[in-house]
Amino acid sequence: MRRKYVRALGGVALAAAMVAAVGCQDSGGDDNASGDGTCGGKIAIFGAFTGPNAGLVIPSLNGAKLAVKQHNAENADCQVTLQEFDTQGAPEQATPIANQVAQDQSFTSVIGGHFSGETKATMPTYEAAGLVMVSPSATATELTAAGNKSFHRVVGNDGTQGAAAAVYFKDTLKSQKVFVIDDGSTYGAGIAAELTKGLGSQVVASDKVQTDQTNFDATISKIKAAQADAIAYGGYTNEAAPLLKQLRAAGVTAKFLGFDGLYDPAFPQGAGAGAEGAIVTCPCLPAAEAGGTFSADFEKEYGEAPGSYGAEGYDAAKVLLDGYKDGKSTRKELLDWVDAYDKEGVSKYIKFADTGDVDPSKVVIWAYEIKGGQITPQSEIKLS
Amino acid sequence: MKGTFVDFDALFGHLGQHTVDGLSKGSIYALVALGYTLVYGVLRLINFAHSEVFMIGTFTVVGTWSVLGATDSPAIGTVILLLLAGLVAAAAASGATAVAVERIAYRRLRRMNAPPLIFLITAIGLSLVLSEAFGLWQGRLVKGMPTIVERSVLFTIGNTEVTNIQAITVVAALIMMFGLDTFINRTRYGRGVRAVAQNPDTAALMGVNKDRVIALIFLLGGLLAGAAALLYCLRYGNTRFNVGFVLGLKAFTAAVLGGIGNLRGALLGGLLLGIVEVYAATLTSSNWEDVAAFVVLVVVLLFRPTGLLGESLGRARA
Amino acid sequence: MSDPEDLVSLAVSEQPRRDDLLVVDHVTLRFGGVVALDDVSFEVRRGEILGLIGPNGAGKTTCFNAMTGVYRPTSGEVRFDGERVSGRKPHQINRMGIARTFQNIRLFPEMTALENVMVGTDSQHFTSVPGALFRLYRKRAKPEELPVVDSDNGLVRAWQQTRLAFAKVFGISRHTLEERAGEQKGMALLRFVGIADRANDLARNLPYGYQRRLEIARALATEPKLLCLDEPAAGFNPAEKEQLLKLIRDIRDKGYTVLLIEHDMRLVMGVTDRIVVLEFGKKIAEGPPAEVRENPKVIAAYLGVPADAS
Amino acid sequence: MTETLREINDRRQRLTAGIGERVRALPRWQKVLGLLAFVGFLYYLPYLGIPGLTWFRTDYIPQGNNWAGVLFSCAIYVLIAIGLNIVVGLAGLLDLGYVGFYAIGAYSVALFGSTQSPVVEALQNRFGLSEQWAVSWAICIPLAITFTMISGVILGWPTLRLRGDYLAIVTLGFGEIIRIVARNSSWTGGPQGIAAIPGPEGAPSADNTIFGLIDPKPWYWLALTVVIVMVFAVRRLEHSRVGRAWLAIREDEDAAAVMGVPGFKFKLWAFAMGAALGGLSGFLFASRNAFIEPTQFNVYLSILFVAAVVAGGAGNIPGVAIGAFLLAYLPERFRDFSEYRTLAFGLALVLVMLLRPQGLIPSRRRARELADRRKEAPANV
Repeated sequence: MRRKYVRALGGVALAAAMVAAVGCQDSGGDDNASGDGTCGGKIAIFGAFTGPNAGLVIPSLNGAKLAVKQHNAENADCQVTLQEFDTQGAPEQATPIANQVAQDQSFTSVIGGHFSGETKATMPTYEAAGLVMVSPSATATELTAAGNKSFHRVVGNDGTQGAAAAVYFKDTLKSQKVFVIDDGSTYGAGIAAELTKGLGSQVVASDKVQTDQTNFDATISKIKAAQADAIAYGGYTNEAAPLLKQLRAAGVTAKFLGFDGLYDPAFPQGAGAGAEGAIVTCPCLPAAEAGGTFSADFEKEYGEAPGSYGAEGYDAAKVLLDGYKDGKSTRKELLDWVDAYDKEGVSKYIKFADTGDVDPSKVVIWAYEIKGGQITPQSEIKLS
Repeated sequence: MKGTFVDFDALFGHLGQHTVDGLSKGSIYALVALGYTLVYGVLRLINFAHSEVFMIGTFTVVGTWSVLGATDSPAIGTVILLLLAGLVAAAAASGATAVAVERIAYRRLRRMNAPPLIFLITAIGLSLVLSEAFGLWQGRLVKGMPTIVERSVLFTIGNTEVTNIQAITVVAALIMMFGLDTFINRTRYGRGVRAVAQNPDTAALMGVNKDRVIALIFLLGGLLAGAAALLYCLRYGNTRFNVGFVLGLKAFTAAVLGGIGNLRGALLGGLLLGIVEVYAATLTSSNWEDVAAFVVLVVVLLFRPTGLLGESLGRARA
Repeated sequence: MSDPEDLVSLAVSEQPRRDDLLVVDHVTLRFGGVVALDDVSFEVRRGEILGLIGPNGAGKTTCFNAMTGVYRPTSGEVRFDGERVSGRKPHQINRMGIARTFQNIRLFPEMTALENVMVGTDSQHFTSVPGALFRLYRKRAKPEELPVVDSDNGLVRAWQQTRLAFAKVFGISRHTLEERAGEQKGMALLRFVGIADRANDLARNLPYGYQRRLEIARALATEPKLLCLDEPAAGFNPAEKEQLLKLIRDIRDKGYTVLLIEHDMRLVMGVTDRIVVLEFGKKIAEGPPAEVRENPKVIAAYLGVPADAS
Repeated sequence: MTETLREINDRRQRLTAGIGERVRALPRWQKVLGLLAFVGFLYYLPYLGIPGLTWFRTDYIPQGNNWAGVLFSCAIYVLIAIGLNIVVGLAGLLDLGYVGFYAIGAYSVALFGSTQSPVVEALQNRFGLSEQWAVSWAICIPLAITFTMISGVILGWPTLRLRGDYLAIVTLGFGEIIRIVARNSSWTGGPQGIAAIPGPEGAPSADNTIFGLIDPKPWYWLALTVVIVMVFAVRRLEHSRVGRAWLAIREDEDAAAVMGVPGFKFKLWAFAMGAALGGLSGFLFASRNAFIEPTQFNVYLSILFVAAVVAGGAGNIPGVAIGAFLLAYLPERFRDFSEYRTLAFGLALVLVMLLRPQGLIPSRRRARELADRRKEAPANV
């Protein structure tokens, strides 16, 4: 009886050792698509496709999917696969995904990250793997300040948007006393800081709210006490909508301006009548201005307007797809291709500066106004 | 921008206003806290799923109003109808959820005589299930709703404005609180509750149906959570699938602050917590209010280890 | 009693026998308006078995709690070996040398009988977290403490020899010595109270009589100068009571002083050297059993006849 | 339906109990050998290529995550669970703010080890050090452990006098406070977090040969090694005076005190040891990811940790390890159901608690306790 156990144990150990020796296979082993003349390849796209912030990211994913679908329909001999990797927006989930993509040589380019945190966490990995990243929506200023070679974004950064908002406050709204609020998130705090820098002494006071906060009495008293004539909010819909609703209910009539985090149909819906007249800035073109048939195609495909970063997602994919179409099929070739890219996109004219930002002169920031519960384009904010 | 971290002028310049704001914020905490305290007082367990009972109440209000076709600031008759319908629906939904939670999970565990930790984890699981189910069903973004009662200033004392909604919230919370207190202390059912709270086994020997009493406790907690949900909707006009988590946490903190298991403690704790949070948010910025709330909790517990008014539902008569 | 193999006996100190170990000095205890103890004075002498008796509600348990530091007297004081008892934490009182059992058994139900006793022996030990983790505090090993080399299997034998060599060079950690000592003493105590056959059973699975004995063993493991037994015979049948009497006497013979709180007069009369009788928080009698038995006040108290009737 | 489930469950339980008994009956050296084989298998796991078992790899599905990367997360969670088990399972203290220690460990290495951290920059300016200077990784280990132990004592000192449920809410508050402070203060990098956190080979860079940016396998092996060392350490504690004191406190604190167990001291030790393990796991987590931000340490995570520990089988190292492993592993393996992950987790938690309240792999003590309790409970409760 005992002997049997011994033998069984020994057998298991031996089997394990053999499998370890022989079966040393890693899933990333197949390196077929490396410059052997075939056209096409695999693109990885990562971001928060599920979880509480998915609403901001899904349009971008859909935009990219649309671009790939169109590409594959037009180029039967140059098929490109888009592989989604959901990170829920969490850096610790994005890191192993970056490992996975980096190790799997069949992936030759990356779209993402969608949030700044996950991007910051994975940039070094993608750079080490020589993979080009094209981000549709990671806007934190410092992402392009660290000298990373692989990171590019087809979206204006928080610095540009903050500066544009400052210009808007000065020139269009002619505000003297701006009250700046942020939600303490990477994005919200970052963009509020950029705005504060741009506005200087016009900022009369500020407050920081927190995620999932519902009661804004203290913030409202502060706004009243400061007698602000305009309010800027850096953050997302979940806090901005109740905040704005309570502000208006409390009789505060100061102009409300939010950033692209509020470029989201749920914002006017959540804030109700209070949202009327609120301004949302976004480094994204209005659907009507977007080049070609993009917004029509998008609506046909998904039954809704492109929403936040839909056009950027499309553009990010398009930059890469053009490369595949041109016969680029290795990571190196694609990185060089993106570095040299110079072409009109649907959201803006795309040409990357050395840092990976869109050439500042090509960035467009638009102000949108909430009218009748809809986000409607108001005017482009000219930076100079 | 002010250079200083702490802004005393902002607090003491409008102290009365902040107190009123805090009281109205705290009354919703207090109503939810009562649910925690009732269950804790009788069963000695933290009903973590109570926060979702509240969440379901808010969604019921939204649903009821949208079915009834509510719009912004309707006529006074419609307002009353909408409020009543919202209250009845939310209380029914919350109460039913609470009782269902008890029947599905807790009763079985009680039969097994499981230790408290098992109850807690089960409750956490239930809470996840309920809030995720709503997140999947209703989406994860804020859901707005029509403003039924337009805010207006009721009266002004000095520079303190008291609005109609604040008054409704506080008064409604006080009425319900004292109604519950009377129910527990003066009625036959209440006696049963107190008996079970003091000694379940003896109460069972004396012919009190323990299961009935416990179901009643959950029902009461659920009804109050439903009422709190209506007040919440009136005041904030928004809800979300995870609205219960933060509020539940605060309400539980309030219950502990006042002395968990003690009804009056829940009221006191809720109001105090609301005031502390508003003061702290005014003094610094809103993102420090949770820190202030928990620091106050720790300090109170250090000096009064069972909360401000002490625990035990059985001895709530004081 | 100087037998080195005897792990149960209390190491007898040089102090003279028959002196006062614990002194209850004019202790009064009030709860609100209720006087639970009224100017009670008596003493427990080293090496005796003192019985504390009285009818229900006489203040036995209150007195017991005042003596073991649970309550702080309103006035007067309790001294143990010349030091004040009240105001100390329970584990410090245990360190002073007072151990007790509970009227309603309070074992550690999910630990084995041996582990229960070892919690008691641990009170004499010093290993804490760093000691248990790193085992740096080492002592030169005595020959009998060294690891044994007894295996026939070559591999195992080599391992045992390595350990032996290691122990010879670096000594043995205090943790190991204490564990070993605790286990030996624990087993000795379990044998002494007669439940060694169930040493590895969970306490909750032991029969009632065993649980009572285990509580006594656990208390003895802390090497108390004074062992307080709170109604140890509750729920016992006459045969079991007889065994318990023998055990209590044995305990005394091993050098411990015993304070016995008991309801059952016969048990108390049979085993104690002296008896203190309480009624309504007052001491009404004190003396050897034979004397107390004849005391009219005691008879009255137990028979319910007013004492002042004479 | 639950009755049928319970029946199936009972049958399976009898079956597995039989296996358990047989394994326990094996001679010691065979058990040691089996254990060694198991440990070897754990080290081999990242290469898992045994036909049939490849199904378990998380990259078995196309959108799957890196297998070794997921294994690393699992190892970190297991380490957390082992630490939390000291506090919850052994000493019986309900700690809902454990993530606070995890965060402190992570921030220790981030604030002192990263050249981008405000603390390091302040030190550079203060002492005129070069821009490349930062505290080395190896020194950050004792730093992280010291900081977390100190914070455990600071939290425990005032609060451990409180009873169970009060302790739960106070610790929960502590976890929140740590996160809020990390987010709102400028010296912690604020909401932007801190990048360039070093690993054993220094700051993250493409030149690192072993603990590189691309291959997470060495990181998994490192974490696994730490886990194994810590399992041995905790077992040493468990089978010593300390472990007995913890159990005694869990069982009956007053009786333990009367038997000479200094309850407060040992509870504080439990907190400190638990905190140190939490800190160590936070430390590994931060080094591996090279980037942390405050949102990663929300209080929700601590509640999940406690749930994993209890559902796995509080008080028993294999139990809590399997609980933590599943907590990290299942959502990654079943990414297809990504939207339903949390819902499924909640359901699983409820089912485990209703059908198997002693946990997946209970400590033998606890299993018996619950079986007895069920017998004791009168039918009409």
